[in-house]
Amino acid sequence: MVEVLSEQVVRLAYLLSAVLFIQGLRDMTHPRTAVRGNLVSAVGMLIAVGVTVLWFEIISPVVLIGGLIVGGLVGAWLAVRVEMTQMPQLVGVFNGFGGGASALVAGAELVEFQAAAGGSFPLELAVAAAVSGIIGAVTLFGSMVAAGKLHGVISTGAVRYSGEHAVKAALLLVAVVAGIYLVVQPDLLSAYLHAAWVPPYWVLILAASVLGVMLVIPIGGADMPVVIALLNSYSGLAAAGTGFVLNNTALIIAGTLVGAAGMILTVIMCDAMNRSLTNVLFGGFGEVATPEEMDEIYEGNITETSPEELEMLLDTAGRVVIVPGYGMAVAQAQHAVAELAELLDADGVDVAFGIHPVAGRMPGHMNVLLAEADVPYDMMKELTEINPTFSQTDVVIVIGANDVVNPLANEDDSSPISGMPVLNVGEADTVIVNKRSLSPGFSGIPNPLFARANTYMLFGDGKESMQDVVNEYKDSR
Amino acid sequence: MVEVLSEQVVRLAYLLSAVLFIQGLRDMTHPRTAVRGNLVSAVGMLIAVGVTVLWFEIISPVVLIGGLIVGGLVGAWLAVRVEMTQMPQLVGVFNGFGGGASALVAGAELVEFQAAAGGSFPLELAVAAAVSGIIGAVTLFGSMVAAGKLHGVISTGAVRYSGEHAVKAALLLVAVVAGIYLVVQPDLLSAYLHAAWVPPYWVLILAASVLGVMLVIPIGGADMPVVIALLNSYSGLAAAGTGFVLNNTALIIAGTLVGAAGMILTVIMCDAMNRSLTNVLFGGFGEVATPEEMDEIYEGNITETSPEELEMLLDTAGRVVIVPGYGMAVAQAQHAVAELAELLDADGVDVAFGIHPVAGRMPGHMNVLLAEADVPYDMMKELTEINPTFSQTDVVIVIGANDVVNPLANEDDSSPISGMPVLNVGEADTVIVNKRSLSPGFSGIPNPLFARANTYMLFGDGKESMQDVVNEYKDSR
Amino acid sequence: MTDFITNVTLFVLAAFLGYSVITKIPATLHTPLMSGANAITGITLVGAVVVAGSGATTFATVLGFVAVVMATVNVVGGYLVSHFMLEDFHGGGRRDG
Amino acid sequence: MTDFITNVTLFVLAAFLGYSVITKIPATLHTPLMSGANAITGITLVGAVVVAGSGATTFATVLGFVAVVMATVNVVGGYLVSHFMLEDFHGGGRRDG
Ligand SMILES: NC(=O)c1ccc[n+]([C@@H]2O[C@H](COP(=O)([O-])OP(=O)(O)OC[C@H]3O[C@@H](n4cnc5c(N)ncnc54)[C@H](OP(=O)(O)O)[C@@H]3O)[C@@H](O)[C@H]2O)c1
Ligand SMILES: NC(=O)c1ccc[n+]([C@@H]2O[C@H](COP(=O)([O-])OP(=O)(O)OC[C@H]3O[C@@H](n4cnc5c(N)ncnc54)[C@H](OP(=O)(O)O)[C@@H]3O)[C@@H](O)[C@H]2O)c1
Repeated sequence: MVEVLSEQVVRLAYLLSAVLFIQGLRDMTHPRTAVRGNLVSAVGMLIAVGVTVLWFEIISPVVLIGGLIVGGLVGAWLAVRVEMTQMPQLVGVFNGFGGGASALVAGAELVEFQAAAGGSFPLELAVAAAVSGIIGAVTLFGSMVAAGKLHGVISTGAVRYSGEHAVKAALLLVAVVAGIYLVVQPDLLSAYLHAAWVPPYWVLILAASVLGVMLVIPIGGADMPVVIALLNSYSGLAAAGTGFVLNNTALIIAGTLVGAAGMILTVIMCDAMNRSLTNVLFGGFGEVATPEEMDEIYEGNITETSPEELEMLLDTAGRVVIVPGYGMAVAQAQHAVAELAELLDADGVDVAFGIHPVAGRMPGHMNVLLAEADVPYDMMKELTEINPTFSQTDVVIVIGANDVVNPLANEDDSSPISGMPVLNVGEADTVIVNKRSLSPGFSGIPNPLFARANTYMLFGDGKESMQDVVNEYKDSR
Repeated sequence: MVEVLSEQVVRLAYLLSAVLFIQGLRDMTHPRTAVRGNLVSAVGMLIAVGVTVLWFEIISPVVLIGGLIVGGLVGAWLAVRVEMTQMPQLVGVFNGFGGGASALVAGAELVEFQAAAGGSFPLELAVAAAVSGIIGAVTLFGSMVAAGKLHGVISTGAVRYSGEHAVKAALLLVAVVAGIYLVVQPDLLSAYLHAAWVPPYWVLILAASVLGVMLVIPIGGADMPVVIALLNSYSGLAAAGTGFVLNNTALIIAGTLVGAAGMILTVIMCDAMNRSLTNVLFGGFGEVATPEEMDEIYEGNITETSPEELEMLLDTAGRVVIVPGYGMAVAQAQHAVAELAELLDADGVDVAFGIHPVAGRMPGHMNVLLAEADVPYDMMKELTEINPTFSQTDVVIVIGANDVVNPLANEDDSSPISGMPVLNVGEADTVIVNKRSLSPGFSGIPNPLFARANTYMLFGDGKESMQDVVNEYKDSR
Repeated sequence: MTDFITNVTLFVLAAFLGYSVITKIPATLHTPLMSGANAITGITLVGAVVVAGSGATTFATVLGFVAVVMATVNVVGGYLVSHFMLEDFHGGGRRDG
Repeated sequence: MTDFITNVTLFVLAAFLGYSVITKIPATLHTPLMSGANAITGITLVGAVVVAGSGATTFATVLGFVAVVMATVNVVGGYLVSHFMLEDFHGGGRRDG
């Protein structure tokens, strides 16, 4: 009776934590409630873990508590130390750990099952463990490679080689065959192989781990955010799979929620870049424009400007739009930009930020950075909102953005970004573009915007340039 | 093994049908996919019922098939015969049947349990049956009264009497006590009362049935749509409760989905009327304005017009907005109105329909009627979309609408519709109001719009008046 | 087939899901939604079928029969009415043709 | 505790629910959403706790220990990172104060 009661309590607690996860995600629909949502979700996690620790028969508490402490310290240390610009890779690392843990738990459950019950695995257990193992291992190693690329410790280029797809297919085949072996448990060998039921699982894990590396290595560094979102989805699915292994509803519900979330983010990112997921994962993207092409467009058409001139323009401007891009993140220029916006706003200038959905390297990347620099939420305008206003804008300051303001997207059908909606900054009276050189952005193509008559280039590092402008502006007041 | 397999198949089929219900509801988000959504949902139902008939041990097939045929014929006959304007009451009747069926099934399950197993009911079975019985019976009788009021066979007034709330509370108490008796099954009497376990259930049903009548009788006829939406939610909950009784996931999921849907519709309707649900269910609404009040506002300020004059106005108009209301439904004037709009549109006039969320007597009532008359979907504009355009509109034709164009909602804090967003038709150059008299609408208050200088009254039945205008318009071409 | 807590879990998930899905449906479609949702309530027919068909006692069979009739009216009528209404909406686009 | 088909049912409902809820989240919040969702994946910690604590075999215990460490890093790190990011968003409104 006590036994049953305790199981009921645990399951109700799991239900409660599932509700808190759902509510937490629902609260993420608005910045005002998002902090609370994250806390709600964390409370859900605390309840699920706490109840598990309290109710299950814990034979080796030292191991458990040790693991929790070590993991908690490492996690907290990483979270506290990381810089905003390194966020993508950190999320990648965490995510990989989650996936890896799922694969290990599924494996440990197989080991335990064998030790306790012996005999062959029930069908559902074996299938779930195989699925969870493959997905989890791919997630762990794929995420590590992705994080390495984002952090610059692994070649960020698209590493392509002939026979690449054959290698990946072969690895997947090995993993799947090992999985089938685990599931089918060929009867003819059963007497001899019972003791060996587990090894197929580790063969599967090994193959899937190498597969994870091989899948991500060939993808260009700039596509890593998509890969990380996808792997996020995978780690959710791995957790759900482990939930099937353990018959645990909390894992199934929470894992599936995340699986769906990651999948949707992936699709949104691909859509915003106007590319298919297949193209991101397996396609060859990232050929660099030839210098001749660039010369042809830029030669003799580039007008340079200086912080002083920009400051003078701003003095008379009524409406200014700032368009940030990946370069702002690289230069860590968000504070200088925010200060400039605040100064202009204080002087009664109508200032807004025009934020493209895939500016930067993660969805919402620019918003996070600008929010960090205390830019008010309602100053950040989305593409559809800001685009109609460019024709009434005096000055547009493009800082470290390139592809997201490239008119070729609308004009040239053969360009790799063709069809991607872009910010039509060229419609403003004057466009100032701040970047370090004329080198292309992520997509590797030239940008005719730079050569337009009403565009002025402000060459230099984003942070320094913006700081110069701010100083000029302050001096002249 | 066969037994288990069949149960697995049934449960997978139930899952499939739950998915189809969900997908069906999701398809309802757009008129283009809504027809398909309804079919998808119907297929889900077919699968759930079909699989149940095929797999469960059917001892009395004649009873079953007879019931299906009788029910199917009656349902189809009612659906085919009903007029669009009688839709609200028909939905009410259907809904009541669903709730009643749930209550009966729960009762029958108790009877069966007793016949098969004897002894006392498991806790969950008894609780679920009690909940399902109370809600189901309230739904059945409440819906019948609501449908009767809408159809005019039961007094549509708000029938109030002293001690009304006490009567309702007493009935609820009886039902709940019977339910508790069913659940607790007092041990001291158990030997004697075992044979009598079922009677408490029927006491409960009886009390809840009378409660259903008593709850709805006092509510004014015009509030019936809210009542029906709420009862729709109840019948979903009753089905979910029966699902708990039978341990049937299809019933639980589908019933809960509908429970949520009905609840949301109820809240949306109340919000659009700016009233609380409590006020609708228990409050006194519907006092009619005194003739003196009306006289004061209308006396000497009413200008009449004729179909000929309206036609002349339309001849020179560049933009015309038609605002339909409950009177259009009563007069069945939608076809004439649609024809007028089509004629105007063909002559290059910019025509739109301004549709208030609670115009008519059901949410989306006007849209259904106009769609029936082939008005294109994109001509129907919602309140927030149409309101800013009235100032650029030459002629507004208000047909059978009253409360939804009453400026008192914005001006008079003490009015019963105060705070309800209304269509600001008065901003147009000329407003033509077509209704039969100066009598008030649903809320019973006078409408100062009628007395404004730019408002002209076109008295008469909606259908006839619109037909006259159409004829005039055709003649003059 | 399933136990109480599982049932509660399904109930909770379905409630959240119903809320998310329904709030996306535009006001225009609320009347057909109401009758469509109403048809879904007829799912109780599944329970009625089991009760009517198994015929453990005459009383239960009678109850089952009545329940089957009522639920079938709800299902068949509900879906047909929604279909007619929605067809009209569909027709609303006829004019372009 | 629950059986396979129940698990599949929960999976399906959660997938629909995840889809409905996530599509309502604005692009602005996608980065914190990603790290928040990522933290939720750490739910596998629940499984890791059971495995590590029950210590049926030394091998399983070792696996469990590693799994607990990894999952805890994911949970603690994930929630903290999301919190820091979202606090900034919150701070985005500071200016009015
Ligand atoms: N957001 C996402 O989720 C996501 C995901 C995957 C891919 N992407 C892709 O990423 C691209 C984003 O476009 P974007 O316009 O933001 O960036 P971008 O096209 O990659 O261009 C960034 C520009 O910033 C400049 N830059 C770099 N460091 C700088 C510094 N320190 N100071 C000033 N400028 C600096 C670079 O030019 P210099 O070297 O000359 O300075 C470069 O042209 C799109 O093509 C998108 O498809 C986005
Ligand atoms: N839509 C919903 O879901 C819902 C639900 C519950 C309550 N309500 C309430 O219902 C009201 C709806 O407002 P409404 O403006 O549509 O209607 P209304 O305020 O009820 O007014 C309808 C008008 O139509 C006129 N009328 C009746 N029969 C007519 C005919 N044959 N020809 C021409 N005119 C005729 C009536 O005036 P004469 O008698 O002078 O002709 C009456 O003033 C709101 O108060 C709302 O709160 C709506």
